[in-house]
Amino acid sequence: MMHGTENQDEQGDRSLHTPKGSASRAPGSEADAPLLRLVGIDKSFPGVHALKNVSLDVYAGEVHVILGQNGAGKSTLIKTLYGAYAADRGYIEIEGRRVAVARPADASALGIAVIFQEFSLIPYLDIAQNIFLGREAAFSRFGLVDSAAMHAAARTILDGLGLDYDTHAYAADLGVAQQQMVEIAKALSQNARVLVMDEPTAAISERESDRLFQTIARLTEKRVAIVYISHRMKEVQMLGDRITILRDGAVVTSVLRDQKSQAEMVGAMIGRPSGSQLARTPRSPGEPVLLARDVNTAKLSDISIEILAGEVVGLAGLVGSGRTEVVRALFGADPIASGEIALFGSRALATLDRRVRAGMALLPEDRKREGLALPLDVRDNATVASLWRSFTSGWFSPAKAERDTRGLIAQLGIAAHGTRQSVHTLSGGNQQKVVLAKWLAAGSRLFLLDEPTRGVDVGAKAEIYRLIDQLVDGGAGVVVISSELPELVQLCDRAYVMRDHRIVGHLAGDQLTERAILELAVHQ
Amino acid sequence: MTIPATLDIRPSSLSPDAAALLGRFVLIVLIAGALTAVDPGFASVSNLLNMLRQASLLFLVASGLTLVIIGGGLDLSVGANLTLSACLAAAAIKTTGNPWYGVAVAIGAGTLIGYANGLMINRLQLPPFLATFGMLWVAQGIAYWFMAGQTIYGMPMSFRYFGTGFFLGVPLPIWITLVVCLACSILLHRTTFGREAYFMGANQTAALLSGVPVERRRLLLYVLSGLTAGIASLVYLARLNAAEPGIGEPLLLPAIAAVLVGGTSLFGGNGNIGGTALGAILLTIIVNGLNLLNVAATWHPFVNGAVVLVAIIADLVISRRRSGSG
Amino acid sequence: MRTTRSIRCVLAAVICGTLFNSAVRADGEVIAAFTKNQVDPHFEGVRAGVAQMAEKMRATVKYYTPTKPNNITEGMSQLEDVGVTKPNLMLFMPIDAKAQLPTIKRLIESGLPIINYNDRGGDAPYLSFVGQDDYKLGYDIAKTLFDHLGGKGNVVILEGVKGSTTGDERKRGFDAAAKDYPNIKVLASQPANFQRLLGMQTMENLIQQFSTIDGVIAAADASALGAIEALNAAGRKNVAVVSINGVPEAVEAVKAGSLLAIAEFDGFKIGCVATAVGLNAIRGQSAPKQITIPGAIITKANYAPWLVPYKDRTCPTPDAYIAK
Amino acid sequence: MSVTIQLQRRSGMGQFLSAIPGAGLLLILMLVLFTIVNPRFVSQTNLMNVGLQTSLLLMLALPMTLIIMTEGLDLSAGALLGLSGVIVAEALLAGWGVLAACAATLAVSIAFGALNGVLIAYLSLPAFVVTLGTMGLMQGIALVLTNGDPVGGFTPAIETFYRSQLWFIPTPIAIAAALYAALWLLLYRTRLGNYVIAIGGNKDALRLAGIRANLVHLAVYVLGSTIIGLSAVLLIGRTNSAHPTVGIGMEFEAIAAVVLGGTSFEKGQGWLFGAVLGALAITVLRNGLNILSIDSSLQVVCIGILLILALLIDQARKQFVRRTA
Repeated sequence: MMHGTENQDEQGDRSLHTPKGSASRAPGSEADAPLLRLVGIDKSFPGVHALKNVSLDVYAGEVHVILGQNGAGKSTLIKTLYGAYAADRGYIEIEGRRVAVARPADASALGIAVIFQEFSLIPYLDIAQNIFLGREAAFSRFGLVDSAAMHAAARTILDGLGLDYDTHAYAADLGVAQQQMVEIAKALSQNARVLVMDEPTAAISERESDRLFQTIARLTEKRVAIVYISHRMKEVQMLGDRITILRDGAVVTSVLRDQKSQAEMVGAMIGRPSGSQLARTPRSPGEPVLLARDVNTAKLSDISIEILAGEVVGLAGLVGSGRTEVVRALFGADPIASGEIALFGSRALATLDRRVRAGMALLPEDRKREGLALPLDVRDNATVASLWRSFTSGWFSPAKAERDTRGLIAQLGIAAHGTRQSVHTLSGGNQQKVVLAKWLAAGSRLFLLDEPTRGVDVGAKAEIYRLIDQLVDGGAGVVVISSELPELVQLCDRAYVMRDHRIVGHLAGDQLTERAILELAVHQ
Repeated sequence: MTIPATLDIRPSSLSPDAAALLGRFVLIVLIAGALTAVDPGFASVSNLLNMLRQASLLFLVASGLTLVIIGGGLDLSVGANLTLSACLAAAAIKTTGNPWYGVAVAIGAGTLIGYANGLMINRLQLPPFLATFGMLWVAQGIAYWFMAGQTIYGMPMSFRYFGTGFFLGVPLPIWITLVVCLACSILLHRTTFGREAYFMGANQTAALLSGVPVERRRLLLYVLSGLTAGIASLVYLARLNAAEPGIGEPLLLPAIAAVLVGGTSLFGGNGNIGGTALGAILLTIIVNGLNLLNVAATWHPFVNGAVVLVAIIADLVISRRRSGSG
Repeated sequence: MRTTRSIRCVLAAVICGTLFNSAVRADGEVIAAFTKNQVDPHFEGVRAGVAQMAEKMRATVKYYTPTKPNNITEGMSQLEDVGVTKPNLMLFMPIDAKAQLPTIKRLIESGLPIINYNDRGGDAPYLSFVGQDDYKLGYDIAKTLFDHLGGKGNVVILEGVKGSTTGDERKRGFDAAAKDYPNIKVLASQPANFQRLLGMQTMENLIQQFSTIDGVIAAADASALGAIEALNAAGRKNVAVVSINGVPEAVEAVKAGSLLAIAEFDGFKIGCVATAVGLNAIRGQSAPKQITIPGAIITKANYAPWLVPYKDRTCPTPDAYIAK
Repeated sequence: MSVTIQLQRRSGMGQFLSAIPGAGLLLILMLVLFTIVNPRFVSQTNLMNVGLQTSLLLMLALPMTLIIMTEGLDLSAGALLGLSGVIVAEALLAGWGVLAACAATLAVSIAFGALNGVLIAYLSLPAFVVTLGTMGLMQGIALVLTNGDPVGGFTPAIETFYRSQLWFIPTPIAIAAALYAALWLLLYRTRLGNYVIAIGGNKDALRLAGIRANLVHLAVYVLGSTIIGLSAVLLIGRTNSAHPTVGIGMEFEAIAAVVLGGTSFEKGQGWLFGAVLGALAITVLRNGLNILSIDSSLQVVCIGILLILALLIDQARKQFVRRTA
């Protein structure tokens, strides 16, 4: 380690307590022209109106926080800004000049750098090479890259972030947090005028976060504009000079810091006064269908959960808090280091396929990668989990599969023109219904639904809610993971809240409110 | 309710699989027609049967390979497997005089090699390409060692019937091909195992998370590939009347070519056994045609390579157009 | 890491075991005998002859064969590698004379006595060449066939490996004989590389191409046997097939009548004589520059001696052929 | 969780040892064993033999490493080697100068490399299938040009070149070493090298960085073909003749060498020096077994076992690293 621990803590504390710099950072003095303007950006995908007439002004030297729930349109906005998506309407201005950003290269040329949530590091290039990927020319002499100079430059950038990583280490050998920091270093190295950070602290530790905040402070002093996306209210309060809240693809409000309280902002994100509740009919659950006690895995600590038949249990928490890992562990997809899982009153069977046959079902977060075989048709996808059940002899009858699939299509209202349509041509909502159909056919009694309505349009959403109700009425146990708090609150009878890979709270009945979840889930 | 992203405006049109099969069939008929025009002798029953018999040997090696490739794997050891199985079977027949021992040995050895492949891939998590590549060397080496430079020849007539005999006027290898083709087809389309194999090939993670016991299914796929290599070794042995340690190796790449020309993608999850049969026939008929046109044998590799390239590019163009329109 | 360690232990055990098994037994001179592949039984005959004579003369033999049949680069590597072990005598047959000649010359210069056998190995100071007259074998067997056909008819030729002396010389013999018979028409001459499968496939193709074939000349037994399978399968029973070599399987075919005749190219005899000449030479006797073993025509009338398994045959001595 | 994690260093002795692939360990083991059993194994002549034999395999294995690092494969390498040799030989026989003959080969190699590259990089067709097809094309052309016969009798300059020495180093070894050095520089000291690694690792990220990833991908195949085409000169120097089928199967040997060396088919994980280790391991195995007069059939089995063992060792090593990280 290069720095004394005490010293670092001190610096960290200072940055927390005095996050603001001098008066030179007084942002957005309305006399200045904005450095970057997004004007009337509109973007639709099949079935989803992702951005609705979004306008945004970003001033040099300010931190502009964009707040919004998952699915509010933040990521689409960034991708449009970076030229990864083309906007249907609207345009981008830099220093008052209208610019065309058709490709990521254009954005780079204009001084816009983005730190994406999905990492774009090359596994077997080292840190320095990753930082300067595509910009090696600066270190080239006679066609050869001056490795020493490049590593020295990388060293400088890392030192600026207070990171003592070896610049020769491969990206593949880095942990998630380290990769995130390298992504940040990579963006910083571009000397960008506008730096977009998409939840940069989601995966990194507090100390690294503090370093990042110091860096942000230094950058803003140099008149760099930061567009900062985060869920963490504390960061928002501490960093944000201007805060724009997005909801359902539209700008709800854009305010200066201190103009709104935390409660007001949460309210604006949710879309109605915090604390309001939709009517929830109380259910009367039955026997436990799943009981997990002190489950530990490589990524989880001491998970204890109980799910009863006939109830919907939410699993809340920020992205990266370990929600998905919990359902994967329960499902048998990830190995368990210690702890016990009981399924339908007996010890859980060892392998995933046996758990499926016992009646467990998983609707994965990434349905395209983990839930569906995209090139195959609706019938293949809808029947795959129930083959063992519908065709106990092992003989497959296309006619019966056809009948079953037609039944499922009708039952779920899947908009496909036939059972043989390949699923990659279906819309997101219909794809999701196909995954559900797969488990309905399998006669599952315990459903683990990971973000069941992500990327799904409003109509399909309602149908999925209705279906969950039906399942529960039929005596199934349902676990729902969702980043959309209203959804959780509306759907669930009770909820476990996660933070840092462990369960930090359990809310039931009247306690189960969006505010209560947020308070437990965010870093305090 | 949302409208699906694509609306196929030809609800009665052929499924892509059927269209691909039909396309290849039409191509074969066209080539056959052209060859008959050049030389009427081509269309004679004896020549057609002879050609089908040649194709049947290629098909048998390629059939199990097709299953493995559909399931998202690859088996480079089929040729070496065939060699070793044939050598062991020949030895068994020579020492016992009973062809059925040979059948048992060939099928046993073939299956065992397939099983070993499956185990290596499942348990040791070696990539299929490398595991079966290693197995290729091992099986080939054992065959050399076992044969020690000799040839085992002179199979009893009762056994040779598998390779040279006729049943209802049709050579037995063609019957065996029909049986294997039918069996594979039933396996793929009429058993749950087959449906799971397609699903595994298309998306292994999704298969696993849908409760498909992927490792067991994969093991079975490699065992089946070994089994068909064993069956093919019997037909080869009966046809050639002798076992040499060099018979299988030259078959590997043509077998893979037959699978690919048949429209099965190396990425897994699509294709079918009928395509492989047509692929084998297509490759054979082209060689046959070249001979008929008096084209020197030195051109054969060139033409085979060109056929493979044309086939994959044609499939690409067709699938792009399909998804482009949708 | 335990897995790794156990793997290493197993590997060490395997390699040690193999080495121990084959550790050099210093017993008389060491002969390095080369053959071209492990597939063709002709070379098994060669190795059997070498083995028998070496045992009789109390020498030890090491055999070298490329792992891939007739692979020239592997053959060259083996030649280089064996040079290092300094055997007392090398019996060498080229896979490709032109390619291997420079290496052979260097080995001879380094003082290694080399006997060239089976195929001619080009112009190098070998102790001796022991082989047969491939041209004459080709000419004789073609003549046998043409006489059988009454001097007229359509024949096809299945050549050997192009570029090999045996293959090219035999082909020259076939062509010379064909020239002597004006009414014999050579329909086609295609390579079958001394192989069975290629012989069968080439024949199948030729059958489709030509409606009447009266005779087939194969440069080796294996190709002929493959061709016979193809002819039988096509129902062409009345085609006379001849070949060169005389491996037991082919002799049985002569006995059964499916093969008309074979020109004897006797690996066993070549192996015996080459070994004897070589050992005699390094033990101080002078070696004749060349020993050509005459090849008989094996027919239904005289096949019996060639049906005896190699291990039961008796090695001829070089004297039997030097006297000529 | 600790904030600073001891990162793996790419330099340093400890890292070097843990980075030795299975092939390296097996190589050391073989060297020791063979030397104990037959000391002639380490004689100068034999080491020279090993060097010469390895150098030819390396001419294929080194470019193959780059191709495999892009998650590709080149089954046509052996066929191209044969074809290039034939073209050089035929051109020389037709009275062309050595340089003109090389230029002809170069043109053909580049054309085929570009064909492979376009189909693989731009059309995203699987490399295995594409190169299987072009392999047929190349083999066919070589056979048609020569009618299947070996071509010999061209200028002895080629053989003299192969047998010549630079100082005390045989020219082929020097050339292989130079090629290694050049590719090492390319891969580890130039921009292009980073992009090659990036194609296998994350082609989309490379595109996002504003690089024409497809062009780089294409360049890898063209470069590989060029090297293979030119190395045919060494091969026909060695055999003093050009055999149209000489290279058949050599692509698999080269792939085996690369994989033995610890280059993986995934994510651009590769190591150029690994190809040297892998090629050495294969050559030493064959050479050692020859010197110990082990039966050829067992040699074949040994190569298979060596391959699987090396993969297993690498797997175990990776798991070990992951556990300690």
